[in-house]
Amino acid sequence: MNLSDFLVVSSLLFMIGAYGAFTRKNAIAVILSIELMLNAANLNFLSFWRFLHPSSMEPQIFVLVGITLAAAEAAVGLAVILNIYRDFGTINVDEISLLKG
Amino acid sequence: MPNDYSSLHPIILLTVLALFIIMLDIFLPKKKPAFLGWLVAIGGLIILLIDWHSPDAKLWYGLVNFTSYSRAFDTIFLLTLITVSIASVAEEGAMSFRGEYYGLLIFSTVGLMLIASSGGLLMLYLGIELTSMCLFTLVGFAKREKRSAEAALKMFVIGAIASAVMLYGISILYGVLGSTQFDRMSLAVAHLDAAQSMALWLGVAFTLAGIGFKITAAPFHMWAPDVYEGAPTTITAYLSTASKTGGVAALLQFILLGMHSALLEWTPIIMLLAVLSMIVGNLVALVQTNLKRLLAYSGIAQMGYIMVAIAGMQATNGSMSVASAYVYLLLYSFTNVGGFLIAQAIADVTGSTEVSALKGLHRRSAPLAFGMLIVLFSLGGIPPLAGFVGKLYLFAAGWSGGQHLLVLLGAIVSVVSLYYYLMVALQVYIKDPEEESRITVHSSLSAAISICVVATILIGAYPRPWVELGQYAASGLQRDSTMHIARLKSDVCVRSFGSVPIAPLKITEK
Amino acid sequence: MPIIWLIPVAPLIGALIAGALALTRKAEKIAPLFTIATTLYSGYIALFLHRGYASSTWLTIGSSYRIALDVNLDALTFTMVCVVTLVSALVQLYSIGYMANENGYARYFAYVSIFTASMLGLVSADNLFQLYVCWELVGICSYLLIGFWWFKPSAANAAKKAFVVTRFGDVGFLLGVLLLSSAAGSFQFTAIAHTMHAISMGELLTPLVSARTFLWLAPLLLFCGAVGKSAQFPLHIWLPDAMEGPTPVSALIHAATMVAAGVYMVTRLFTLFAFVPVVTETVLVIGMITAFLSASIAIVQNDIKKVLAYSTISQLGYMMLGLGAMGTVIAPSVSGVYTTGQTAAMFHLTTHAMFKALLFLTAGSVIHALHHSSDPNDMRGMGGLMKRMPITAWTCLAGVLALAGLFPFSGFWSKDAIFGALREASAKEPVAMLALVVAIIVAGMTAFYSLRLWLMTFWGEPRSEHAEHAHESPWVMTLPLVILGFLSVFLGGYLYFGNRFANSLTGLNMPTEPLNPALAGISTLVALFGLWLAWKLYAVRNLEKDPVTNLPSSIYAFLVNLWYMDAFWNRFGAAWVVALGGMVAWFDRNVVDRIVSGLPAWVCQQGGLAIRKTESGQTQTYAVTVLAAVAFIIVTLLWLTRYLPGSMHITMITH
Amino acid sequence: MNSIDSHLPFLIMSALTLGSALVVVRVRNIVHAGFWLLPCFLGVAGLYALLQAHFFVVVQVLIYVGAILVLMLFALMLTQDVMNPNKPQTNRMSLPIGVFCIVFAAGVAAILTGHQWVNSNAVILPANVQTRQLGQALIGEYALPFEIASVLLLAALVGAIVLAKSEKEPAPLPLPTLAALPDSKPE
Repeated sequence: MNLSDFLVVSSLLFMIGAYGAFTRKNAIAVILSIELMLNAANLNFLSFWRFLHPSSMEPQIFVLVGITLAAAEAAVGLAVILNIYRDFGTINVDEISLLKG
Repeated sequence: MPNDYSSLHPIILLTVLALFIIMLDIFLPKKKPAFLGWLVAIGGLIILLIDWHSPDAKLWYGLVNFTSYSRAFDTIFLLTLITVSIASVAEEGAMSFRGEYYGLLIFSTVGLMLIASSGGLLMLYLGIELTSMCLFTLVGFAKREKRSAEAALKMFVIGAIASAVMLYGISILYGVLGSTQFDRMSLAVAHLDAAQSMALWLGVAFTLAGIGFKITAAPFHMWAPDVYEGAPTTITAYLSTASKTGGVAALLQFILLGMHSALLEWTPIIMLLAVLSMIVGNLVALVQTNLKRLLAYSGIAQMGYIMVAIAGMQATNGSMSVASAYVYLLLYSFTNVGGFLIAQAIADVTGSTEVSALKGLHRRSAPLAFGMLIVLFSLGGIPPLAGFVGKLYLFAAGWSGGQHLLVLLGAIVSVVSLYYYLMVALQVYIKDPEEESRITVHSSLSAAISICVVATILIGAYPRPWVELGQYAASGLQRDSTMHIARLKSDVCVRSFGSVPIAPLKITEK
Repeated sequence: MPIIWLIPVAPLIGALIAGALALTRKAEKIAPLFTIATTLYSGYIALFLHRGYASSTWLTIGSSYRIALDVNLDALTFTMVCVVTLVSALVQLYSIGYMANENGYARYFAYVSIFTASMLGLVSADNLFQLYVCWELVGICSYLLIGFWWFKPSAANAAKKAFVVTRFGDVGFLLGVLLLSSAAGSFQFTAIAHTMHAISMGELLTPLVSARTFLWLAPLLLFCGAVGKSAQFPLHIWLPDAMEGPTPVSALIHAATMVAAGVYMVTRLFTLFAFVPVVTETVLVIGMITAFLSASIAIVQNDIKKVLAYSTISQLGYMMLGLGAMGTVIAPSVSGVYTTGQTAAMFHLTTHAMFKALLFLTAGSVIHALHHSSDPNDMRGMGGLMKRMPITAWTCLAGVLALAGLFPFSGFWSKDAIFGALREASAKEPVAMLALVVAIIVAGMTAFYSLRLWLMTFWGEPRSEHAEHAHESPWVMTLPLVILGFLSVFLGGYLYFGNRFANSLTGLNMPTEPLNPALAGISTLVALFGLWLAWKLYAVRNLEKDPVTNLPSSIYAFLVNLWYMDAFWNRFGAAWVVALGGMVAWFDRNVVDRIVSGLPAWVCQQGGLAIRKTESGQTQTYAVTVLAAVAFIIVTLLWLTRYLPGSMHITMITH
Repeated sequence: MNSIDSHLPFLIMSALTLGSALVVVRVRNIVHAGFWLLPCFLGVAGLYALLQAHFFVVVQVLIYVGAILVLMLFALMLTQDVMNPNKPQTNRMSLPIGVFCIVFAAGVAAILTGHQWVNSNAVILPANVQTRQLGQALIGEYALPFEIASVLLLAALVGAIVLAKSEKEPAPLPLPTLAALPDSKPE
């Protein structure tokens, strides 16, 4: 198993996540899908680290940043959705479109 | 450059200011005007002065670089923070989390300052995310308003996806180039057949999504009009100026520092953004009836004009593009913040941000009407206002960069844009008001509007110092890239970390 | 720095004072004192102080583009400064009376004074940049002043129309400015003239287009600006609508000064136009079409200001004819050469400024007297004002005869100069011969409609109650009329004899060119014929209402015969003229108007609506766009690198 | 390029990751989707283990599985009755977007596998050294990103509290801005 295989897995994971983020109606499911995308990026970083530059610090720091970001986004995202729920009575992203044009 | 950590002081002090404001608010009586915004403004001003007195520095092997470039951009961020904070004082009474409001606003400014001083994609990404994270909340700050909540959701979803896409792109760039530090990236790109390396451009395109989200250049612009309309107007003002400026700062650094040796291949990408932004922004603004949406689309178009200048970077080696983009962003910050704040002042009384709410404004408040006129004329690029100087400089940079057709297109769509700016001016001066009652503006809000309008006139009337500031900003970026490449080429980048030796980056020619 | 830099700055100071007075809404009445004084001061500097050059750098772009505020007071600028300050001061004096009871009194004077400052900045520019900025500024002032009575929808629309239509020309102008300055690497006139010369010699590469294209494209782009600003076919449509503004404004901006800016600009940059014959021929043809078309429309108008507006367009067409006529080169100038045609055009510009400002001000005086009427501009509701407003009537007659080009009024000398230039040019340009014939026909039409205007307004019996109770205007309004009337009668002859105008412009000392007897004779005859026809048709027709039996029978019979002629003209001639005029007007309104301002607007509107649909409000659609954009960029780059390997350097950068 | 010889664990882990990810984005019941995230994250952790990034295996399990996922599940359970599970859980565009994502993924994978990656030829360090290095980096060379990440978290938490906190006092009279907005109800 070499780098390419891991990259293929990560690109598939990324696109699965993107697919979910683009199509799921439930706002929380959208956040779940975005987490998948972030995981794909992290997987990329660690694959490059392992196969290309195992002595480099940067990808590891990036993975930490990515995980931090995932946590922060989950927190803010859920709060945003809670707020939406209070105002709209739904968390269906499709139905939340007062603003357009 | 000296390894002087005192250059970090502005960022540290700003963070401390945010924490201080949040804590101070706990002890202040609620539902009474607290003038926290003025405190932020004073703090921001002091930090701006400190920033201008801190030395150039390159810290942690270039993780962050404090140069004339970062200093110049910090100036825009802090000035916007100051004007927006002053204007927000008017809304303090209606806010339930005013300490947090200012705290998040300041945190987002910290993020922007990090972008401008980043020496690599790591800090750039962190800066972008910090800014976005604060703005998600700020956009949804009017919690009981459906539109605000919706705007927050939209910005959050698009922003989170854009940030994930960008992180993925950075990971590919890291794989291809072996580093995310701009100087080493540039070196690696120079040793790559840049045009033929699709993986590199895959990474670039993904990374661009995150930056494109920030600068709201078409086709990454879709979220902006909705979010601008729904967000509290002071936040819209901030979002449309400082946040965008941060995006452009990031883009310029990414291109000119990180991929300096592949400027040519960048040109078609930037041209695409320029053409789409100018056309989409101007045409859709033509059919808008909401002032905030209109300004949002107009802002997309303005980003297109900036892209025209950036597209000419290959020929001018970036300096003129950076200088003109900087000047434009500076004046655009004042003009656009002014525009949104006037919309805010009107909405405070009429409860509407529709263009029709401006009917007969000059009879209800002559100063507001005059300010609106200045803002509109400046955005329309009518001499001798700031917008004219800026647009001229941008197009001059694009022209000398060989982008004649883009400049042509820019000139044509500028004519189109005049139509909708004048349409608004028509409402202000020609139409009869629906109500005759006079509009009174909160003193803080009117102070902020005055700052913006006076600055718009001043920059237009006497542009030389501001243009020089732009050249100063450009010099920071320029010197950095050339010097680092030269240095890195001479002694291969061996650096030691702690006791563990790190192998030198090996560059293999293909 | 020489004091001449105050020429454009002094009225600006006046405008600021008036603006401050307008904002305070106190002591509004003293605003004109400042604006008139500063305007006169500018004129005083130009007249009595040294000619010279003053410059201050405002901004430097890149390494070579210097944007400067220059005041270059040479002979051409001097002429224009005199015209602008004189007309502006008189118009402002007149406005004291005309605008006395209007809201926004001080604001009005502030606008007029800004206009004066911008116009002076325009004519004293020594670089394209300043020219362009002031060009736009006068446009804005025009916009503000046309829409001065903003509460009238027609005024608001006219202001917008004027602004947008002239912008169409200005786009071309801006492109021309950019093209020329990027070739020259400078905005200075002299540098650009040298560059143009070098390009024609093949010594210099041009940006964007080939040298051959450049030589005709760049001047024609500049000419686009002149077409817009000077209301030439097909962009003339804004000027008649611009009459919605206060009448003194029409006199100052839309008759005497701003609309002449296009003519001035072409004169100033004439060197650039002289390289390729097709350029001057274009100018000639445009001028010819404009002159004829608008004169024919003027014949059928009933609105007194509309007649004058079409007349102005027609006279501007005359000036373009002069510019297009590549006559004899009589003297080298700072930025090139002066030809007889150019001198004639500038001469006509000067005399026209006087008599057309006069005509507008007299029209304003009449309108002022009738301002309680429902439509004070309609000549059908006038008549018989001669006795009630004698000063206005007599000065108007002076203006009418000057416009008609009757010997020895001002218009005669300058019109004859243009005819002379056209005749000279016909040796080199065949189209000039045609232009000469058309110009002579137009002269007849001009005489006809100008006298018709006067007769309908002042002659005969009042045709409405308001006309019956009209009174002469106060002295602040009649004094400018008398001054301008005096100039309309004598200025042309004064400048002609001793070759004063040409010598002053070229700095030479040449004897007076004798009149060409045939040409002068023909033009006088044609003008007389026009006047005679107008007299017969209008003065007599009014009498027809009264019984004319007390006339001697022989004259009566003669009149009957003429009536027969009149009926003939009415049935066949006039009907044709009216139908033709109507058709031209219809074509103008429905075709030219639509194509110029309608189609692009429609396209933009529909495009905007279509793109707007993509903004569906669906968050996830937006999100998909982000990734789709990324995919699109990748595919584009893939395509560029796959199919254009190694050639990106050539294809992407177009120098 | 030093390859990893263990084929089977890689196949299992990637199948686990991708398979459960697909379930997450397609399954109707939203709570099930949340639970299916668990094997997905664990699969990623397994891949990290194969990459010898031991520290990140732990981090992945602790933070993703232990914190983020639990947060999500709470939210899902609180709001599960909001969405009717009998209605389609994906929007109208799911088919074209699916095709787009497959094509795009194939393109990205093709470009990435086709690239000639440049190897720095360094050796991978044992786990304890790795972790020590990372720790030192976080207080040394990368102290700033570390601090900024904490500011980011702080800002996120402040923001989350601001947005999520329900306002205790009864709603005051609507602001003029509120009153002016059309109060349209979601269909």
